[in-house]
Amino acid sequence: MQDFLSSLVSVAFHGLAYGMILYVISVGLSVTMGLMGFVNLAHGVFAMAGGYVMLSAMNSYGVSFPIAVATAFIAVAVASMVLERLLYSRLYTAGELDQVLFTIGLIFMSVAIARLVYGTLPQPVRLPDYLTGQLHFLGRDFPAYRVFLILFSISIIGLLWFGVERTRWGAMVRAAVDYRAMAQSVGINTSRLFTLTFALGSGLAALGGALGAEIIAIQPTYPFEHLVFFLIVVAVGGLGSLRGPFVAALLIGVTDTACKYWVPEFGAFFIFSVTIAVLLWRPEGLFGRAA
Amino acid sequence: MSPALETQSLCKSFGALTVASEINFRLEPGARHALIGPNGAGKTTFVNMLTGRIPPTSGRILIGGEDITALGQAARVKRGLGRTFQINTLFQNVAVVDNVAFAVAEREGIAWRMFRPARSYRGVLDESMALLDTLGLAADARLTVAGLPYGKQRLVEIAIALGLKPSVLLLDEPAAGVPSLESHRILEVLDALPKDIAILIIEHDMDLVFRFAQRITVLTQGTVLVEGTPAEIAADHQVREVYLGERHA
Amino acid sequence: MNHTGGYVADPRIRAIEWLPWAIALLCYFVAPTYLPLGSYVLTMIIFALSLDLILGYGGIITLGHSAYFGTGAYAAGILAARLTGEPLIGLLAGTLAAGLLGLITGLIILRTRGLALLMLTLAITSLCFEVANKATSWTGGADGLGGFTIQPILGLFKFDFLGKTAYVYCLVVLFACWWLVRRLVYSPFGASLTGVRENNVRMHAAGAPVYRRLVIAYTISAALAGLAGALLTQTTQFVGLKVLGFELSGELMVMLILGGFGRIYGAFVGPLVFLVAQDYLAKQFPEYWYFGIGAMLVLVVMFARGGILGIIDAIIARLRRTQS
Amino acid sequence: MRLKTSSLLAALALAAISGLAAAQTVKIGIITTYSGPGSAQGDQLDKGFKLYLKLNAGKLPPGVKVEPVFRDDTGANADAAKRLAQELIAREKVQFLTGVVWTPNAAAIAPLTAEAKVPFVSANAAGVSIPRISPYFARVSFTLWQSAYPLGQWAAKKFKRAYTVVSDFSPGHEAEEAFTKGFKEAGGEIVGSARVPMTATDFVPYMQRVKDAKPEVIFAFNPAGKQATAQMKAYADLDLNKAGIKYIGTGDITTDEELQNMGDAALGVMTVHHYSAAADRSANKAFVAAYKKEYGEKLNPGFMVVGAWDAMEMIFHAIREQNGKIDPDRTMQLIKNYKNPNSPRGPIQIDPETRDIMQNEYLREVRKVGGQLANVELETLGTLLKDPWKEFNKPK
Repeated sequence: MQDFLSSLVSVAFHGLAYGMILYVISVGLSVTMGLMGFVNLAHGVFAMAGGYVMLSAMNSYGVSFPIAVATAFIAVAVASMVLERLLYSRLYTAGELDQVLFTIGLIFMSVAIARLVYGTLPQPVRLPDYLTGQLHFLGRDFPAYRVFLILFSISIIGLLWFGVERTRWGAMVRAAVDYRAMAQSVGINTSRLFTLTFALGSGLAALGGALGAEIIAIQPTYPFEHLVFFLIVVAVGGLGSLRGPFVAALLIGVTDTACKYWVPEFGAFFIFSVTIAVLLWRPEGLFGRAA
Repeated sequence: MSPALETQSLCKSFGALTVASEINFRLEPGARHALIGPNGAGKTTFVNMLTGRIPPTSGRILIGGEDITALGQAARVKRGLGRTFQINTLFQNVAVVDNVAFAVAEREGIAWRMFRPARSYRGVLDESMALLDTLGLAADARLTVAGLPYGKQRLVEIAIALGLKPSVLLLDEPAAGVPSLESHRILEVLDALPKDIAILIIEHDMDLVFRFAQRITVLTQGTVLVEGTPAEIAADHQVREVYLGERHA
Repeated sequence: MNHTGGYVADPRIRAIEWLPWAIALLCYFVAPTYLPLGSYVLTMIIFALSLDLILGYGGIITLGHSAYFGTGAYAAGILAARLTGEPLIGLLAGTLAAGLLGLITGLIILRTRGLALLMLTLAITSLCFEVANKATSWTGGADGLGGFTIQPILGLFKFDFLGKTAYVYCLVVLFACWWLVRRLVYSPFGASLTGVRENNVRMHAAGAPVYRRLVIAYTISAALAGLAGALLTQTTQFVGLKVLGFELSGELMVMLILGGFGRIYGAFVGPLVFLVAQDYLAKQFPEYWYFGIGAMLVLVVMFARGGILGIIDAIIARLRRTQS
Repeated sequence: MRLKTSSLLAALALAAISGLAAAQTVKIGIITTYSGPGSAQGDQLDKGFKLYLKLNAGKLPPGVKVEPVFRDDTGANADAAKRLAQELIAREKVQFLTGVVWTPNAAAIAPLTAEAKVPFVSANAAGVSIPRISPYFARVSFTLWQSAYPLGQWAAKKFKRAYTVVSDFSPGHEAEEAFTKGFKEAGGEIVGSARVPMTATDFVPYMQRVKDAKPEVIFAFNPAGKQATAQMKAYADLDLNKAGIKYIGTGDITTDEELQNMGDAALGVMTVHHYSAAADRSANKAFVAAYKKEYGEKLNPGFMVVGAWDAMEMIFHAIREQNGKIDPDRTMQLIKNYKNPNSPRGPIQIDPETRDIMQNEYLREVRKVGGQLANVELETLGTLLKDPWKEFNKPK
């Protein structure tokens, strides 16, 4: 019994860390899909880019870990703004199929570019000393970096929720998600709002990619390999919501970890079964608005 | 003779919000009936309940005396309920005649057939062409809907509904969005509709309503305020207050 | 160039529709060393045709069509490994197995639309993938299923290692599929599918049992996909897990949209251009051909919506205008 | 006019004959992985082939040239690999096939080589039973039994309780089976085993499970590359070393090209394998130096680079012996009797019975040498070892 409780704590902890990373990466996708109705399959590209920027900053330029993470966020957010203005914005009115095709094209191109610049091997992650080692509490050892991941993600999420619930920008986003036409008619500059929101969503993905590089290795095929999980988080959570993907990410993180721990032979069955069950029960996702 | 369409104590609420309460409504065979009411009166909800797009919270809907409350959209159509949409809901990239033929084929029950070419079902095509001819659309039959002016697209809406040979026809703002120059065409068409079809028209254009309808029902806040002949409604003091008054004030 | 079906469309086969078959036959004689690639292209055309039926005509966006392709592939492979290597029975088994799965999953997923449907198709494919990955005694797991032999077709035509028999076999099967799909598209059923794609709401209002009709279309499409999968199994005499991967679904969708969907021949042009470009680029720039394919997709979306056949249509329309 | 034509034809024919005599070109079809998730491994093979071809063009008889034809199989994608092999044989008329990272791909190609009589040298694909599919197949790489079985026997002398964690595909299963057999035969006990899906990214839950089972040692196998790194990191993250659990495996889990990326997590990990870039044999030193000169000081060649290098060396040997006029059966004779006392990995030869590789297996430990992580060879566990599986499973 003691053993069981103790392993329960471990599973919850590791699941939480994994779920947090999934959430930070995917939340931007939920907002852009909800706000702009844009099916952006290339979202993982931004996460990968964040990882590469952070790792190059650290490995090639000797930049310290916190500054490298901040650089990843800013660089990718700015780059995504350019991309949004030049390419994405032209496709807001296009059909879903065109958007899918376009973003798959972007993934292909980014995979090739990443390979050209960084080669095929996963990039090494060297954490600063103060984030390595174990922390001991609740009668178990916990890796310090994962504790940091959880705490840091919680503060990011807190900031994000505060931003959406309490600021003028957040009010505009919420209004635009609910009633796009109305938001336009009351004079919200939706084009600028879209650009900023897109940049923030991509920046968050970059942050998640960078922080999660230790768990989800950064290598050129990243945007393809993990796409399914990002999409599942968004679809199970519900479009245009902040809380939905959070619950979904934790659900997936914890169940995936639990499955690996107790029934490793059942691999990834569980995640997909949960996804199917949730979507049949609530097609619009756990916290999505009914269509 | 039972009414063509009837509702008994029809109610609908979304959570705490009640959008239809205790609507009792009768549409006699061959009637020309108008449903009016200010924005948000619950007209659209009422139509959606009639057609089966949303289920009522309580109450019954009957077509020709038969309870259809539990039936799906397709089954209601089979029992003679046709409708048009307030905003054009057409097969945009398809030929005008096919828009009508799709409906005719559904009515005839041949839309399941998988082997013989659709064109070999001459009856469907001939009927669709004849229908378009009566609406003055014969010349446009082979164009795609997307290429037609809006006024003509409104007529296609009506043509599709007629292709179902309905006994009850719901016209949801048939003249909405049509430039005034073309709106007389709509009226001509409405006047020429077969007399045996019971028609319920939901409309904002009061000129049209008073020219076309023999009876008028006024809906406010999800309930029937009053029902009567156009003359009675025009004279009704309540209606003037909540509806016409508001409009002309 | 359009094959939209409907009650006025002329269903007779136009002269230009013989062109693909003439080219395919010509390839057999002119480019005998390209036949393995050719067989693969022909197989993918069948697969793309099956997707066109539900995506192009029915308007269902799916990232899970490989579930049916893979089921067909494994059904044919397992049959050959355990019971008989008779190719026509294998094709039938693949078709039926995939059709059955299509019917069951169609009943479930077609209750939803949009993102939920997309994700359900994705999840179902991934689930099938995991099942095949785990059932190693039947499927060989990640190592794939091989080591079976396919008997000569009708007892007469042996599969040779240069792929000549396989090519002709694929061509004949494709021809049959094309004929069937074309019949279907021009039939009242095909017309009603177009109606569902163009306007779901109106189709309901016209009294069409939309859900049931989509389930039927989905089942037919899944069966066709299974047929294509079985064909791949037989011509390569191997089944790898990749046939169930969602990447294959994505690639297929890309091919179809690239060619132009909802017009039958988009399913011919797309796989041909995509796979030949991939083959060519992969030889010239094995490390970076992905970039070329990606750039091609982005350009198509930016400048040529409607795919390659869409561009051709636009060019023809412009030529006609300048003439008149 | 007629005279002109016929003399022209004669001249052309003459030119063609003399051209043939002057330049005998041998085409070698090389199938590896350039795109997709497996491109890191494919890249290793590619580097090995290209390095050998660049440095050894002069080692051919005069007038004989080699033309490599590279193809991308996009990963563990057997039908694509088979198609490429068909094309290489039919269109390019290659006289050798080599490369191939993945076992399923090699298994799909092998039957073709039997039919078309094209010698096929596996530079990596290690599936233990592939040589039995085709008499034209030979392997210079390795089998997992070669490393995991002796490792099991060695480990049982030091540890009593082992937990196996392997990737869930046939090389993983083979490694698990071989280690378990070796370990049990020598008196050890397996307390648990896990097979990790190929798609897994986070290995911490598996390692947590191992930690809670409290074995003395973990036997790990992952395909070389990111999975190996991720699993090792998870081991380090949970500090299993401090919990008294040792980490051992086949050389796939500490490949030389990837080792620097693993960081200090890898320190102290013990493996058995046939090749280490840190080995101090002179042939290896020259090889590593040439590799660094070509691809950069920071990079180390992994065992796949050596696999490709030795495959090409063997093919060159067959070409030299036949003076560029390749006969498939003669080639297979030469390959079956092939011996190379001076490969970077030490002496190697082909077992004429099984057409599989015979080589030394070394016990190594990851240590820091000159500030860099290295697989330091401690002892030789077997000399010119045959594949144990084929010894246990002799065809009747």
